[in-house]
Amino acid sequence: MNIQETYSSLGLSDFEYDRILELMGRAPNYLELSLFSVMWSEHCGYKNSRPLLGRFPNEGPRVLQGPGENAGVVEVGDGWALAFKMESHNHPSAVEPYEGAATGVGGIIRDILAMGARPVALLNALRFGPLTDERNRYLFREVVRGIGGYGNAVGVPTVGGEVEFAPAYSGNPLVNAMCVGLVRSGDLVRARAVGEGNLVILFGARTGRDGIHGATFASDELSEDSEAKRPNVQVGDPFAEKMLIESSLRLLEEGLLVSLQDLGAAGITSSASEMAAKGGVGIEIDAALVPLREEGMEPWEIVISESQERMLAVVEPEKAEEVLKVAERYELDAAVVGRVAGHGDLRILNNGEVVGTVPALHLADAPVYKREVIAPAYLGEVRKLDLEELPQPEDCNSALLAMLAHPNLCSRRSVYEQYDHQVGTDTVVLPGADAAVMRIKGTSLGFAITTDCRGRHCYLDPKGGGAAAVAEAYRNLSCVGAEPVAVTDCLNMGSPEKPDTYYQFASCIEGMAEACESLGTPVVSGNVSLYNETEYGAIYPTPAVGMVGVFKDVSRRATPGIKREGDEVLIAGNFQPVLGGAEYLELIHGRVAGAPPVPDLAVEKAVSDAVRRAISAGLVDTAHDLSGGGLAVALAEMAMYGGIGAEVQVLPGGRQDVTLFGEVGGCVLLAVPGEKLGELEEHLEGVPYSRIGRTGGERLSIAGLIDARIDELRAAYERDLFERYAPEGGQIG
Amino acid sequence: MRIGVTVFPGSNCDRDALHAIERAGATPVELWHADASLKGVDAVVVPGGFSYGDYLRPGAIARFAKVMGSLEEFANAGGPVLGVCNGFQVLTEAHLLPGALLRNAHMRFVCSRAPVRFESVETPWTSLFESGDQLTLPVAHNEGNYFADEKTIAQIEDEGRVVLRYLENPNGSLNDIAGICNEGRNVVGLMPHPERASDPALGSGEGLKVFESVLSFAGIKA
Amino acid sequence: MADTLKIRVLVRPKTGILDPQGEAVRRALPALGFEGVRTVHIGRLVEMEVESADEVEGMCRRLLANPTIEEYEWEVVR
Amino acid sequence: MADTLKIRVLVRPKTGILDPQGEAVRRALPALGFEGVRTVHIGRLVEMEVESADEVEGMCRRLLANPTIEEYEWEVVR
Ligand SMILES: Nc1ncnc2c1ncn2[C@@H]1O[C@H](COP(=O)(O)OP(=O)(O)O)[C@@H](O)[C@H]1O
Ligand SMILES: [Mg+2]
Repeated sequence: MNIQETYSSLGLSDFEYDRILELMGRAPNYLELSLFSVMWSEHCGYKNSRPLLGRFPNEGPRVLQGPGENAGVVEVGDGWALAFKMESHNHPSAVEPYEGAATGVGGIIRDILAMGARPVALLNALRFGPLTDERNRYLFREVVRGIGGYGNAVGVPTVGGEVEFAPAYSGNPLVNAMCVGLVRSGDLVRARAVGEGNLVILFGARTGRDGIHGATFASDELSEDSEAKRPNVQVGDPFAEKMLIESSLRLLEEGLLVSLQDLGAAGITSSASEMAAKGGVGIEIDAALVPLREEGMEPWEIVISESQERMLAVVEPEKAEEVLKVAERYELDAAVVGRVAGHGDLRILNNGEVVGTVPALHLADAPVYKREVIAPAYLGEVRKLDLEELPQPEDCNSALLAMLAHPNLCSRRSVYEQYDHQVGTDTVVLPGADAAVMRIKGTSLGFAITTDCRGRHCYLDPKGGGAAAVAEAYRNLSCVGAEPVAVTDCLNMGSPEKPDTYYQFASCIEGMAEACESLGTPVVSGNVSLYNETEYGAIYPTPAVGMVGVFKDVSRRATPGIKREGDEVLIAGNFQPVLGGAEYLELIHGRVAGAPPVPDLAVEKAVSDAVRRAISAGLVDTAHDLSGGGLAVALAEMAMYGGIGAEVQVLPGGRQDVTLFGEVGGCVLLAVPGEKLGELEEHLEGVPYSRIGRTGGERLSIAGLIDARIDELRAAYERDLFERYAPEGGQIG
Repeated sequence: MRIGVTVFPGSNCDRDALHAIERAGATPVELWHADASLKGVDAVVVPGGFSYGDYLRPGAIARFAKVMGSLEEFANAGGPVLGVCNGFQVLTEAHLLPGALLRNAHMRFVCSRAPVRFESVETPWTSLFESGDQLTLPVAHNEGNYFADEKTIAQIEDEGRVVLRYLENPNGSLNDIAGICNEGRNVVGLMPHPERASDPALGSGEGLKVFESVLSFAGIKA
Repeated sequence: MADTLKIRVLVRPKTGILDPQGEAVRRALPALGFEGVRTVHIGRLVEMEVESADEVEGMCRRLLANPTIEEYEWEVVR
Repeated sequence: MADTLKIRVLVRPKTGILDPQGEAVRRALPALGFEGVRTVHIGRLVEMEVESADEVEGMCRRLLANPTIEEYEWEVVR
């Protein structure tokens, strides 16, 4: 191979190679080139996204740590803080769904751990192609099994998430995992190497050839020969991860570490060079000291291996012995593999002999590509929707039942029952509500977490969809009674080198950023996953939003289920539903078209805040936001969850299907006992609302259009997303 | 009263059990697997989780841990021992309880709330319940499908050693068995998690009575 | 590696014991177009390199198989 | 059962692919009192009775093993 073939095979462009030559002032050797290749991959270097991400607001009164560390951190109160982040594992999951999803969970847990926090909750945002296809069913089943297999074993409850199905994700599933950790704000750790002469200790699993060049792989489109180019698939070991959690927390508790960093993409290279760059120091790693799982590994393989379940720590020399002992207590391998140096280089040695030297700052300084943002032609076409062409359903009841039974709207029970969502005994609101609610033991404090995004909406209106995802998360947290605080995100997009996708990417970010500003929820961490494309095209732009909110008093909260007979039912918000981009339009009419509602952020905020205050005041314990499927689906869910029906009469004019199934942002349904109605109405002053009915009985009836028994609704809704199709194909587990 | 909780590598309900014991009014004591000493505790809980990753078979490796030798002596001397979920699996692997827990019949991990009925309550861990009491307890397991050969099943049924029975079987367990005890009745294994239902703040506090039972059994008022 | 023996242990569910995994596979086969499979049983394969075979029987009995539900056989393969 | 073949399939983690189970068992063995075990690998044993061996290869590839991370071998044992 000539040099050009070599660097191209490592995923570096001519331009990038020239830049390396310029930075180094000499030709790099293969090991050095490998370091650049992994650190300058899209996955590690954010080449295409850095300028765009700068658009997000990052600051707020509760923010203790914004982007730039392993996770963002916000303050809850009483000295407690939450660290959280979301990350994708799309490419590995497309190739090997069980292990891809499992290692995704493992990776995000370690990011939280690296902040010094105990991981206390997991969520996941998933997208698959339709379940009518065998490969999609296999991916779905194995991804869910993988998430459970890992999360259940490490003992971190999986408390929420979302699943959607659309043809755009066929062959390119999205697997985004989010983790939240709890930490005393005084005990936060940062990944900054300091102290010349301090030792670098690697602990956890042994290093093998796993995922060599995985970061480069994740930064490429999936194609026929992905199979062949595929790095060794990484297999997760939740048992080792559990030991890693306990040992890391123990090491920090005993004050044995100067700093801590997880090993993710690009392994030792990325961790060590990031720690060095942040601390303004150098790090020397002797590859020969790394405990290995396989024989005959070359130094370059050792330093870029992505073996899972490992952490890197900087330790004062006199404490090294004690650190190794703690690791041993938890059945982990550990070794001193290097030291902090005065020079600013990442220097790789092999048995004491230098085999590569690159200034850490250069590795951290991937080139940045700014591209022109050009509105795509497709948008004009797909946004056209002529309601005249759509027949109204003859029977709204059957339309509702059909929608409730559709994989996009039916119960997620068959998914979340495979996840241990109660381990840790802090889960106050179990999966199925608008957001998961957790308590903080020994206090009255709590927090709520949600993940949201509608790919279809972002496809039809990237900017509006981005804003709507943030607004929906804000609304979901408010509906359980939590004060929304901050956002993490995972921006899943196609190839940024294609103008249409780049436009979607930039516009989603613009919409999200505007919403975050208006709603006062800064972005404190996140992740970008590009090149989500197959030969059939790109996925829907899918910027998954993870939002965290806090409670002063977690016992003041609400859930969607109707609690009592005879409650007044109200709808708060500007109820002006439309069919553009609605579930109904796709599920019943097979169309993905129209202009979805554009969020009115001021009204969104006013409605959500009023609802939250009413819940905090103890007036309301039943709230649910209007989302996919519109009013009829939201009311059906409230009736099914609570086991109590409702009769709703008041409806604005217009098409029946638009009213029942149309979608609109910023609307919340509330049920409240008659005697509290007056006080609630005072809380709702200044926001639009109306009384639309009353709870009770065993039926849901809506204005003579819908009339169904709760058990009929349940029969449609409570379907097993796996039973009908599984088991077949692939691993037998 | 001091109640110990064993901690194996991979246990993950140990902290939850310690917390429930404290709520019940006893002193929780952590018992590290590599340490043979039971630290003078009056009762022991073997908690849920995935000891040694559940590798090989759930409980297969944990049962060789140092602490298990002392635990066996303690149990054989009549000391109260409760195994929950993975703890139940460990106790069967250690032959302190008969039978085995197989893979759930539907082949899926199941985390839900299972309605159960107390059958035999003459054990230190159930003395505050009445036979026939029904409640809903959290379950979360992959291998909760209780199995023993016909003779053993007949024997534990005849001797009234079925402690807890599912009203809706979540895993294929023989005779809907959710919990059993040994001949001496001091060793109990439960697949459901009472420690997860030990705090009204989480929706149910009834499981706490399991831990209060052992206090009351020892003559200490809960 | 000098002087090690390679041991292969096969552990299978005892006859008559419910084998949910085997059952699931047997049920799945027709849907994949595989006919004519009468029974499927799934067990465990353990392969070890040991210095001596003396302890293998003990390991099988005490650790690798659970006699309540499983039976085993082992052999030296090299 | 007349004219059925008994098939034995051995499925194991591919070399180079992490085998967390085998690794955990190997680590635990000395503490359990079993010395002298150098490596442990844990895989799956599948035993089937089939009417013909024609489709066994396909079954291994599509269902019994996960070719991304596992390798398999099979034989007719009767
Ligand atoms: N979409 C995004 N929004 C906000 N912050 C982001 C986003 N993508 C990445 N970041 C931040 O950039 C930093 C690097 O991200 P990443 O490489 O995923 O971290 P790690 O290597 O710790 O997994 C992190 O601080 C992360 O929070
Ligand atoms: Mg990190």
